[in-house]
Amino acid sequence: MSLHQKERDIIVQNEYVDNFDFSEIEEFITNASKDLFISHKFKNSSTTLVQPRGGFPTYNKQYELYEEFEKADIDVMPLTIDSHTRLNDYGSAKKMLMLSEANEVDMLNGYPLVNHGYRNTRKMVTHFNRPVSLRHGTPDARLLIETALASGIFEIEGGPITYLLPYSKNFPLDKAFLYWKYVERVCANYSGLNEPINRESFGPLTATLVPPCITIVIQLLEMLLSLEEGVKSFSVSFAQTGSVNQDAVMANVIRKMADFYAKKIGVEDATINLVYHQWMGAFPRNKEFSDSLINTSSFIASLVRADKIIIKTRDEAFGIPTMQCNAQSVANTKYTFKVLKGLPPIVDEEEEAILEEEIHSIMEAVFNDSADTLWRKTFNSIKNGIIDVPFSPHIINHNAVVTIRDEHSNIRIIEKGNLPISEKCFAYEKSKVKLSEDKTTVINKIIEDIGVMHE
Amino acid sequence: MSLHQKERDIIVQNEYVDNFDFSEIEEFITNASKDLFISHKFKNSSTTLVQPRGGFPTYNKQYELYEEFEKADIDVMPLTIDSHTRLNDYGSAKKMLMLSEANEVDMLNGYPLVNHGYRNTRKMVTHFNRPVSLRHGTPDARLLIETALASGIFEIEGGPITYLLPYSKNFPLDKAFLYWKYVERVCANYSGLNEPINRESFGPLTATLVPPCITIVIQLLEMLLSLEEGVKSFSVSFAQTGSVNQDAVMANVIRKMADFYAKKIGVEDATINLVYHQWMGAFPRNKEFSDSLINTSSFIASLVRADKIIIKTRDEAFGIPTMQCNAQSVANTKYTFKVLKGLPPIVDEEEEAILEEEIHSIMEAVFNDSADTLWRKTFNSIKNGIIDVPFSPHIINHNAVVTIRDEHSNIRIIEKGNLPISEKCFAYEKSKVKLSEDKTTVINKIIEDIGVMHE
Amino acid sequence: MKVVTGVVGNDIHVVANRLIDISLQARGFEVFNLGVNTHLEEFIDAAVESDADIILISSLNGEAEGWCRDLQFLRAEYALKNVVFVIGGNLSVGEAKDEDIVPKYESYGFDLVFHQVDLNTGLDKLEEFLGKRS
Amino acid sequence: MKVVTGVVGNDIHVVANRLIDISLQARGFEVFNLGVNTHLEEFIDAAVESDADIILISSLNGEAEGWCRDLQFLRAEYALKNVVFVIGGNLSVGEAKDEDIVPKYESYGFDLVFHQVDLNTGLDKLEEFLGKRS
Ligand code: B12
Ligand code: B12
Repeated sequence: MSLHQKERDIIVQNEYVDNFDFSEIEEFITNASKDLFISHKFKNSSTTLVQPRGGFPTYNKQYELYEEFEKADIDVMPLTIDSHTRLNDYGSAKKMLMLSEANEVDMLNGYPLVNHGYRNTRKMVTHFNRPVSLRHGTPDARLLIETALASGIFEIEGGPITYLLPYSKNFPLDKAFLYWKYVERVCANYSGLNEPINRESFGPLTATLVPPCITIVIQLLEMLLSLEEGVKSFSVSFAQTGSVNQDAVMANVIRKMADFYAKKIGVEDATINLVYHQWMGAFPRNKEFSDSLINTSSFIASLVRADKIIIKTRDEAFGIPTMQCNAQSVANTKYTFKVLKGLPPIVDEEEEAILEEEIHSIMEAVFNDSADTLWRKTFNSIKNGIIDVPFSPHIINHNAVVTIRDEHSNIRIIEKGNLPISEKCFAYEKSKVKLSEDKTTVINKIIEDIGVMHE
Repeated sequence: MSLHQKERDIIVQNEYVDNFDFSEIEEFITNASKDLFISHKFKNSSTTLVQPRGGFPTYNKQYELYEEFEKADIDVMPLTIDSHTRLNDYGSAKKMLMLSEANEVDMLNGYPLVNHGYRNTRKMVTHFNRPVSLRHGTPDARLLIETALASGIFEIEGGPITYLLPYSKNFPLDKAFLYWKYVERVCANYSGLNEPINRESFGPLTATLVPPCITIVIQLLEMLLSLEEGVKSFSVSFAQTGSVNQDAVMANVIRKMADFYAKKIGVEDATINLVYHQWMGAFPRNKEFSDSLINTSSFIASLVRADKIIIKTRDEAFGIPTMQCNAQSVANTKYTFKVLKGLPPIVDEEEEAILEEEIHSIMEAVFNDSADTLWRKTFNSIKNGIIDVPFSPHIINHNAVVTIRDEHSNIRIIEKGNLPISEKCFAYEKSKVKLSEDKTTVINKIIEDIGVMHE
Repeated sequence: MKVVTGVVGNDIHVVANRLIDISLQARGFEVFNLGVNTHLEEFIDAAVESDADIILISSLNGEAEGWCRDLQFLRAEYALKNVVFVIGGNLSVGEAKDEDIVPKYESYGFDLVFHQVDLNTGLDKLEEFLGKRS
Repeated sequence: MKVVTGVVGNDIHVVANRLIDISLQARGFEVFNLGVNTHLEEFIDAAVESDADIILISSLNGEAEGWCRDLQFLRAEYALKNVVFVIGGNLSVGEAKDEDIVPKYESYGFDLVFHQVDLNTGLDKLEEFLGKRS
């Protein structure tokens, strides 16, 4: 038995899981409808696909949600997982699921997929026959992903960095790399059976003042780690920055860089897609304004010609949205895409050159780390602050990079910590903001910048 | 007594008008608060000013509307005039006003300013102390404008072409030119007393498939006719075309051309502002989608850096909006402007060059007309189809130009009628659309293009 | 069959009027299009002169109610018993409901009332109505 | 005064937590920030160990209700009579009203409950409460 098989046998056995029948699962995937594969949909569509977020504790409520989404002619169905499952706390998830079922009150902020199991979930997924995207935030997602793929969910979001640094405090980063290596391999293996499984990285990270170069470096590294294992369809992503121009710059640069680095490791046959997240930071508490903000994000997604957009709702500041509200958001976004025509290309050569140089510098530093594999190089780079994510709750994160917004709301680096960017680039970043020496002024500016979309 | 004074004496005397006290009016304007002048506000503000539409029959309801707008922190108050007054039918307006007052049902689609008189209206205008913009659509607006200026309304929309070709069937165009000449002169005269009175042209015209070159030529001609009479603050305008790129091209070109032609007639000391109209054509009947459409328009106004935007509401397809709905639209637009930062410049050199050439060709043909004055040259040019507005209801309009949308929703000329544009430009326009020889296909495409923003 | 059509009152919204002209012709009607800004008396005059079967009025800007109240008197005066009176478009100032609008205009003397009804749906119903009558 | 603060349960929303840390310090409190992903027992442990006056809990992701039901038992077990228990953030899954949320959490044993209340408003009320008590 291969090591992989051994690992698999351990993972799929615990008190919360039904028996896995792997030969039946292979057969299911081999014969599954092409419509379940987002990789297939990307290939055959020219507009930006629309995907909301959404996960309810009980099977029935999730089913109803999908019915609403279907009416709004959604492109990609979401399956958002609850935060207990995300931390592998299936016991708490089970308890809260039971409470939710008994009381008709939602006691979970997502769908506890492991507790529901793949046999049930697959019924729902195949019934609606649209691509489903798994959204979680789990460092050790091995069991979750086995369950998802067996259910007919053929897009898996996340990665060892993007689902760890924003989503966990203590979970060991090296373990996360290994657990995700497992996930990549499972996805790669199943990709040979039918259309490829699509992997997607989570570019928004903490959604709070993350500078473009860090976002893109992390996107590239997760892409490379995935391609290395044989994945053939991958989506890089980022979230609305707050500056239209910075969004356009990021989109242009991330496309170029993804291409460049995929080639660099010798992969030429993988499809790379671009996903744009509507504003992921703190929302206004006025629902009308939230609608405006959401529409503004959709406009930018069109401008940057994203392959997919992940949307928010007018309820964002308040709590998990109602189904109707969520479906309405889908319909509004689809309408905006329909009427938005004649989009001009946007190019800012100077900004793009600076950003590219920053990315190359950081990537070079990662590649130059003395460790033997890319994941170990990346691990070391995070540990010593070559990669540093503002507002990460994780203990390993360096927390030395400080960013604020310039007058056009571009996110700029004002303290570079251990980021290996050139003096020239750093000087450019700093030249854009009027720096104050006074620490409380800077803190107040940061607080203001966090609430930049508030009314 | 000057001819002008004689004309004035005749105008302000009819059975529906109170006595005008001109020396009191001069004194009022001389001492009026700067905050009433939009020309002053333009000078001192860097964002796009927000102005809705809005006119109710009764004084009280108009007052309440202003109260709502004030809460939404509006920049420019509208005063939209009813359609009877627009056609100088003060009798019908009076009858409907009385019915509206008696029954608390609105029997007019705007505020009958002449019937209310300047003494009353001034109380309201000065109470709110914000710039008011007069929106009407009246070919003979002499009495209306005298009343407006005396009321403290210091922005006057319209012009002999833009308020005639879309707004009237039979009204004689030559008379319209003369009546507007009067209006320009009154505005110019009062402009010396305090801040300048701002005149604004109505770029949307019929809001239905008007090609950019015709819109801009008409904007330029009305601007020139106004500057000739001594007006010092003028706004050119256009409405969302349906293609973002065409909007950007129009904005860039209209700015350059306004500058060029003002200089050409020797005026260098006038301020020219750019006004953008949110989508003016047929609206969707889904109010959520209307919100999205409106927000999309606001985004474009920011992109093209308009000095002012004139907004619509989610009720557009249904009828005159409620006050609350209208105020909400103001608040939403202001929110969008607030959060929309980092706007990239958009330049499309090829499209701009073609459009400029078309404009210069038409302007040249107008200037080359053998008549003695610019207004007579313009009159002749409209009469013989050198200027031709699609979907104008006016009998003088040539109705030979046919336009449809290309695949990016740019409006393109497919039949040029008597438009004096070069073969090269016309070939460019036609090259953008796959032309069908079949007439019913073209008609069906036009019907579809009219409903381009429908769900 | 002969139709007199136009947009009533001081209303100058011409786009629907152009489409109505095209659509009626496509359905085989003989059309006298008076265009926009047409007063009620002009419709009646044209119908009498051309011996029309149908008067099809559009109103978009909210004015119709003001004008069409006089229809009953005119109808009586000119004895236009066999002419079918149709009105459509946006038949009130501000947003209004069908339940309120349709009976009101029927009481003014219209045979068919289409408030915010799509053109083709309305013309289908008109042909149905004409079919039933003959 | 000593405050133990943190974000309860499996919740990792850290932004408010960072701001709370800064704001409490600015107001002169001695702060023990346990950060995100802190279980109820850890709050109690830290309060006992540091002899804290206040436990100030944040919850953003909707989990709080699940965890805080056990507070009464813990409070009884550890005899933390004089410790002020404060909770704030977004205290339900989905949208909820103050009238429903506040009494519920008070019944769990919280002295002050701030559902969707701005941080500074909440901290002002906390200081007011402390002032009245002493
Ligand atoms: C374009 C437009 C204009 C253009 C018109 C250019 C022109 N000459 O045609 C301009 C900018 C000049 C204009 C001016 C004004 N307008 Co205007 N305009 C519109 C707008 C945006 C689209 C109209 C349009 O062309 N639609 C496309 C055509 C194809 O559709 P349609 O007209 O709705 O017609 C369809 C149906 O109604 C139906 N139909 C029509 N007639 C009939 C008859 C029958 C028998 C049947 C079965 C069906 C039918 O068939 C058509 C196809 O489906 C509408 C709002 C909207 N609908 O989105 C406002 C609107 C009609 N305008 C309005 C108003 C009030 C005015 C003004 C008075 C200014 C003001 N106060 O805002 C002036 C009018 C001056 C005057 N004297 O009438 C109001 C009317 C309000 C009301 N009823 O309560 C509207 C609804 C906007 C609003 N919400 O305030 N307007
Ligand atoms: C940024 C964000 C994230 C980032 C967090 C990065 C990080 N590590 O911090 C990411 C993208 C990773 C994320 C993940 C998730 N999130 Co989140 N997230 C947000 C978002 C958009 C902004 C939060 C924020 O930073 N606000 C800025 C800070 C300054 O404001 P604040 O947190 O609201 O705190 C203020 C007040 O609440 C108050 N306050 C807070 N605590 C206390 C305590 C006291 C005593 C007082 C007086 C005041 C107070 O003070 C602060 C300043 O005014 C909110 C929605 C929103 N509010 O717009 C959702 C939101 C909080 N997230 C939510 C959810 C559900 C999740 C997920 C479970 C994923 C999912 N199912 O969608 C995961 C969580 C995983 C987990 N284990 O917890 C939900 C919670 C739903 C609910 N309560 O019903 C929200 C409301 C979004 C939504 N509508 O669905 N999220």
